[in-house]
Amino acid sequence: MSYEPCEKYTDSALRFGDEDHYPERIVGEFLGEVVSNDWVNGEYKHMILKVHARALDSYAGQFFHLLCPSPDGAEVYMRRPMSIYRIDKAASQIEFLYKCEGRGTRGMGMLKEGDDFNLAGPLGKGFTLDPKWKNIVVLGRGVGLATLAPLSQLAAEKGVGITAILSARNPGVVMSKDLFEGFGATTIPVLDTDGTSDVANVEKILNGLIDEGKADAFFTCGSNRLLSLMKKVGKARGVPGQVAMEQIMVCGFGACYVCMRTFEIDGEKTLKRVCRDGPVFNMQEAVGW
Amino acid sequence: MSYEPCEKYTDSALRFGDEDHYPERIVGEFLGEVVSNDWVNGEYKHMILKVHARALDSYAGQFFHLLCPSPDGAEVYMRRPMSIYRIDKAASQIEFLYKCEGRGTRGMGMLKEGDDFNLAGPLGKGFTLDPKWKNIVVLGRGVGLATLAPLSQLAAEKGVGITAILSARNPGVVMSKDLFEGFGATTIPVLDTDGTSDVANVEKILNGLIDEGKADAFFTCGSNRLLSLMKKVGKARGVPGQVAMEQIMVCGFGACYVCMRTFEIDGEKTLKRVCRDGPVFNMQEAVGW
Amino acid sequence: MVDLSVRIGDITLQNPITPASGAFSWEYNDVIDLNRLGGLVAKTICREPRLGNPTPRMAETEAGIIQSIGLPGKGIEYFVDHIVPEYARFKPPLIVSVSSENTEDFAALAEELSVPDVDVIEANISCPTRNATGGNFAMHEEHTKEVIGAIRAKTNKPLWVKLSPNAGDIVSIARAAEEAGADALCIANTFLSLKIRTDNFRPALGNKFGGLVSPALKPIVLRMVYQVAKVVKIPVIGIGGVTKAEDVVEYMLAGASAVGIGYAGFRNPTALITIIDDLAAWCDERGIKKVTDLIGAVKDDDMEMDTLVAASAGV
Amino acid sequence: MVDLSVRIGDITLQNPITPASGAFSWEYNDVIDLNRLGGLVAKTICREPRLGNPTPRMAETEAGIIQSIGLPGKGIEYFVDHIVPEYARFKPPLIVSVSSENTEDFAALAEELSVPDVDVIEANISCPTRNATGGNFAMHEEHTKEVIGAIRAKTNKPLWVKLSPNAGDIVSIARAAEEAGADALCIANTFLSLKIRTDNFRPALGNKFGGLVSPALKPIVLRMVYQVAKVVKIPVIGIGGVTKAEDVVEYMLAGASAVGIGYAGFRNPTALITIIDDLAAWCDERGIKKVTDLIGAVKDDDMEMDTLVAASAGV
Ligand SMILES: Cc1cc2nc3c(=O)[nH]c(=O)nc-3n(C[C@H](O)[C@H](O)[C@H](O)COP(=O)(O)OP(=O)(O)OC[C@H]3O[C@@H](n4cnc5c(N)ncnc54)[C@H](O)[C@@H]3O)c2cc1C
Ligand SMILES: Cc1cc2nc3c(=O)[nH]c(=O)nc-3n(C[C@H](O)[C@H](O)[C@H](O)COP(=O)(O)OP(=O)(O)OC[C@H]3O[C@@H](n4cnc5c(N)ncnc54)[C@H](O)[C@@H]3O)c2cc1C
Ligand SMILES: Cc1cc2nc3c(=O)[nH]c(=O)nc-3n(C[C@H](O)[C@H](O)[C@H](O)COP(=O)(O)O)c2cc1C
Ligand SMILES: Cc1cc2nc3c(=O)[nH]c(=O)nc-3n(C[C@H](O)[C@H](O)[C@H](O)COP(=O)(O)O)c2cc1C
Ligand code: FES
Ligand code: FES
Repeated sequence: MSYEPCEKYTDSALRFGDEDHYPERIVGEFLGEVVSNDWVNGEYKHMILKVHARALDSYAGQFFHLLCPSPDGAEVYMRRPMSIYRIDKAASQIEFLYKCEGRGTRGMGMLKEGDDFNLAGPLGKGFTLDPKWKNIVVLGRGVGLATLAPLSQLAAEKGVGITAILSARNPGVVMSKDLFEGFGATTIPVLDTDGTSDVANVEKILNGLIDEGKADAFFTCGSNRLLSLMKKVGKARGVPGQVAMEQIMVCGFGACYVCMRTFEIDGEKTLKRVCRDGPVFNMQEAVGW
Repeated sequence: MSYEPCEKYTDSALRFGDEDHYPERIVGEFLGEVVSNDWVNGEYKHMILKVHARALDSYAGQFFHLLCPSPDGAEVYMRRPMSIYRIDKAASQIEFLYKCEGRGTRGMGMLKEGDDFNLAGPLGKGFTLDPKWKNIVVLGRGVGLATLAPLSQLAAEKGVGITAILSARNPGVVMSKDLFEGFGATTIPVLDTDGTSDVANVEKILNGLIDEGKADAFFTCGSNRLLSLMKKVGKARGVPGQVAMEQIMVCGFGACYVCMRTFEIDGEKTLKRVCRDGPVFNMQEAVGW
Repeated sequence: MVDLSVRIGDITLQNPITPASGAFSWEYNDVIDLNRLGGLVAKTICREPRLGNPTPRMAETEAGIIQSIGLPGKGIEYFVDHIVPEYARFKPPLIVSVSSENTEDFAALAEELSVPDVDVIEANISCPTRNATGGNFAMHEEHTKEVIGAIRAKTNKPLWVKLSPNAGDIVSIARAAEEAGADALCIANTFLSLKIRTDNFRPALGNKFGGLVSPALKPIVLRMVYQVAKVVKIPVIGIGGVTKAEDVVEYMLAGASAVGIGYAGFRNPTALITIIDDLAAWCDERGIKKVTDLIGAVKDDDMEMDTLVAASAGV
Repeated sequence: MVDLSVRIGDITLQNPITPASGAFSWEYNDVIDLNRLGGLVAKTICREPRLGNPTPRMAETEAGIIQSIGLPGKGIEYFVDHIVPEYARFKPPLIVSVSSENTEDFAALAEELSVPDVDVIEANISCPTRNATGGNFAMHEEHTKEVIGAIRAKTNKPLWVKLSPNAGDIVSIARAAEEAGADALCIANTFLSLKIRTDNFRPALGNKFGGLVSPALKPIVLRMVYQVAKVVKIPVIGIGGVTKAEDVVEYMLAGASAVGIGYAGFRNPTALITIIDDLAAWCDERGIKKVTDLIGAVKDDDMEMDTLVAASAGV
């Protein structure tokens, strides 16, 4: 009685080592092989994937769109956007740091070494570093740090000094401290538990860094509260800034207009696509969410 | 942004050892634990499940309705009916022999030791053994043998002699020979490769068994051709018979009227539900498919 | 403990969970305690004995099934004499679904079914797989009004009407049924569909067309329930893709007073009981004292009522 | 090698695979070679610049998504000056989807879009998420006839018309579009739907209602394509739930001359190219020399034409 091909979807994604018939395309659909997928703490996991060479051609602030397996037997229909956490060209590896919470990320969390994982990308416009900038400040919270990590890698490669203010609920979840320090960053953990993550305290730190000449540019991701703060300080003190935004996505290519956020440019409000016009935007134009 | 419980379906199936809040129900929904799931040959697999005590209360010819996992990431929506191949009450185990072909059975084939597998049952009316019968003949082909195996177990327990004619394409796929012989059955393999599975030859064998007094009743499953033959011989020689039928199912409980087959009773054609009026039927009434 | 009972007109259901017609029979008592259900819903019955459609009657699709059963049954006499008593052994009210090809017969059937053990008549005017001489009243306002009016004239039993999702303007048809005397509306039946096999180029079902059943369809039916509940005064029963307690909540928020469940019971034969238990737990966790508080409780006051409703009705 | 080319009126597509409007843009050239597609279909354009609907514009459902974008865009002038040239760099014909709230403006827009680089005008008369002052022509025969007639009078470009699956009687609406001068019919747009969040009792989309997109819906749309293709003479383009080459075959067997693909391209950005390759391989394996041999090749002659078609149209 069996009479039909059972594959519900077509899939011709590229694996590590596959011949690339469309090398001129800047975005690809890839089958990464899971190298490891471990818990970083009770909420976050860290995935390392071995990928096709074309997928390595990506940079800080860009993202991949991930086709997550099902955590419960029923299909997960939409891809999930995820920032590049680290690129290791020598090992042909790409890494993600993610919070395991909804259906997609929980399905992702179930992947084991050797499993395939379909990812599309790299997508979007990432961070840009003005050659004039000698020292930058990154301020992140939660998974926002995942997005800022490769920026630090980039800055480090270009010899730019980094101060990373890492905000978290408690010391147990201060992630990426080692990673940031590995890039030569000075890290300043601020915590909810001891009140150091308060807006007032972080504002003081930011102003202090500007005073010390350590803040040629601001970068943030992951918290609306921190965005507002950095925007305010940046505006007051004339420090340019960039912010990585998030929004629910469908296509990831700029076609569907699902991933809109509001921006204010020269006093006029407008909508931009997070997936293509961003996800990294001029901090002073971002209205937040 | 995660805001909803993610479980798409409710599930309160009973595991081995679970307390049973509805012990008076004759059918249950169970979570069996896969003990093993191995290839028998290139096409068939044999699954052993550890199940809740209530699931063991089943007999030859009945079936379970299996909720197969996905072989390809997309959900398998309908359950698959599968005959009980063997019941091992001492070990709390139930076994299936199945052909791995479509989406459901391929998904089932991917299950590994320790995995959960949801099964509903036991369902349907199985084989009946008239206390007058001293010797029976079972004739099966392919997975039909899976359905006949527990009948032989039952017959053996009641001291009824069994001759099992096992039809197959080639010697490599003569399955269950050991199992049938383990129940004390005399087995007669008939093959396509050497022509012994021809209708003419099988007819000769059947008539011979009747002549020898070894055929108080006929049982068959798995081949329309063999059903017609046994029906003809049974009718001519006055041997009663039972046949286990198959049909696409939805509910398995007799409610939906999806699983109909045609029967001819006293010259009148009618439809019966394979899941509830069968799957085992009076051979002389079955019209085949 | 939350009070799960709901009222559908003069009938009280101990909870809002009922099986859907055609996806249930008393034989499910083998696996669940039928006395726990909100109601018992029998398979649609017709006057004459019918064999139903040619097999195969079901085919799997991308995300669900299409089915075309063809309303088989042993006819009304057998039904009243033998099947009604099977259900009468259980406590929940018995809802009897009935169908016919013409108005007079439909009304006469409803009258004949108005026996003491039957609590509700459900007029299935929407079955998308009626036979070669049949029609589908629920596609048209006037036909709906006519047939429901005729039935209403012949029975004093509570009269529920099962509508079709294939209708373009479900709101007008719901209004027509209400005006003609319906006591409640069941929304909805299955979606008329087709599958063609690519191996032999033939339709996959013996009857060619079939009704699509899939959890995927819930958002469409929910929209219909929402639109209808906003304009009618009689209770609405949401039917389509309920697979968990949250789906019941969602239907009730949209305005439904109860739900009907088919597919979920095929997938998990114990599902209806689990959903009842989960619904009670869901309410208890949130301090909801009466499940009826959920009915129509969607928070949409601050959303402009754009013209989509109108648009779907044809503006 | 099979000949995959199909003709839609005067236009030849090198293969029957086109993207669906709103699910595609020239920006997909980043990931696939647009020159391999059967056609290029631009997102529906309106006269004035529009921001579109409030976010969130998409929510996941049981088996798919609902979306309500609201036809954002920079208006017709920007479109003709800046977006048409983006598409003109590629070889396949450019199909431009257009929408308006009133007949005169719709016709005027079609005229303004009739520039050399535009090959086909696709009249989107069915978008279920039009704004507060908008309507939905495709729910009604007369509205369809009127608007398509008006557009036809203003342009000589091939005119495709996108119908709505929310209409109850798609066959009559298809006939109306054909009579009014449509050169092809695109069946269908998305299904009007609703999702309510059970945590905060609010609709999940900023615009409340949205269009359901899901592979699960293919059997419904396929049924519509089959019904329409049996009665119209102009080509039909099947849109809904195509995710693999066999789905293209199924739509063609039902009578479609080509397909439009949205969802599958979201899931697998390379899907359209894979489907083209798989379709060619599928035909080659079976010795099918021309893909057009599949159009309407369903084997249903021996099946009684029961009244389901009539039933769905309301008998
Ligand atoms: C450019 C970009 C980069 C991101 N990088 C990271 C990262 O490095 N690490 C990380 O943990 N998370 C990151 N996120 C957020 C991540 O996409 C969401 O956590 C994830 O989609 C949630 O999926 P879920 O199935 O677990 O949750 P669910 O709540 O089940 O998802 C339901 C729907 O909402 C969407 N959604 C939910 N939360 C978000 C969100 N914050 N942003 C966008 N869509 C969302 C999902 O994609 C899905 O469509 C990023 C988001 C964007 C837009
Ligand atoms: C009472 C009964 C007992 C059975 N016992 C066994 C057994 O012990 N071992 C075994 O290998 N097979 C048995 N079968 C057949 C088994 O149910 C099918 O092989 C199985 O459903 C095929 O599913 P699939 O997903 O692999 O195939 P697919 O072709 O993908 O299935 C598509 C649909 O067709 C149905 N279907 C396909 N073949 C059959 C069939 N032969 N009978 C009923 N429905 C079918 C499926 O259930 C499904 O709904 C039995 C069938 C019945 C009715
Ligand atoms: C196999 C089957 C048979 C059905 N028979 C009937 C019927 O006889 N009368 C009726 O009104 N609806 C019938 N239906 C429709 C269901 O009552 C219900 O409306 C539909 O399945 C949607 O609910 P669900 O998504 O919970 O399954 C049938 C559905 C199925 C799957
Ligand atoms: C995000 C999104 C935006 C859409 N926008 C439009 C549009 O602007 N115009 C239109 O005619 N259809 C639009 N559609 C509908 C699609 O063109 C198509 O009809 C629908 O998605 C069904 O096809 P699919 O199942 O292949 O996705 C849109 C669909 C989606 C998912
Ligand atoms: S996700 Fe489609 S435009 Fe951004
Ligand atoms: S499968 Fe439902 S009646 Fe047999």
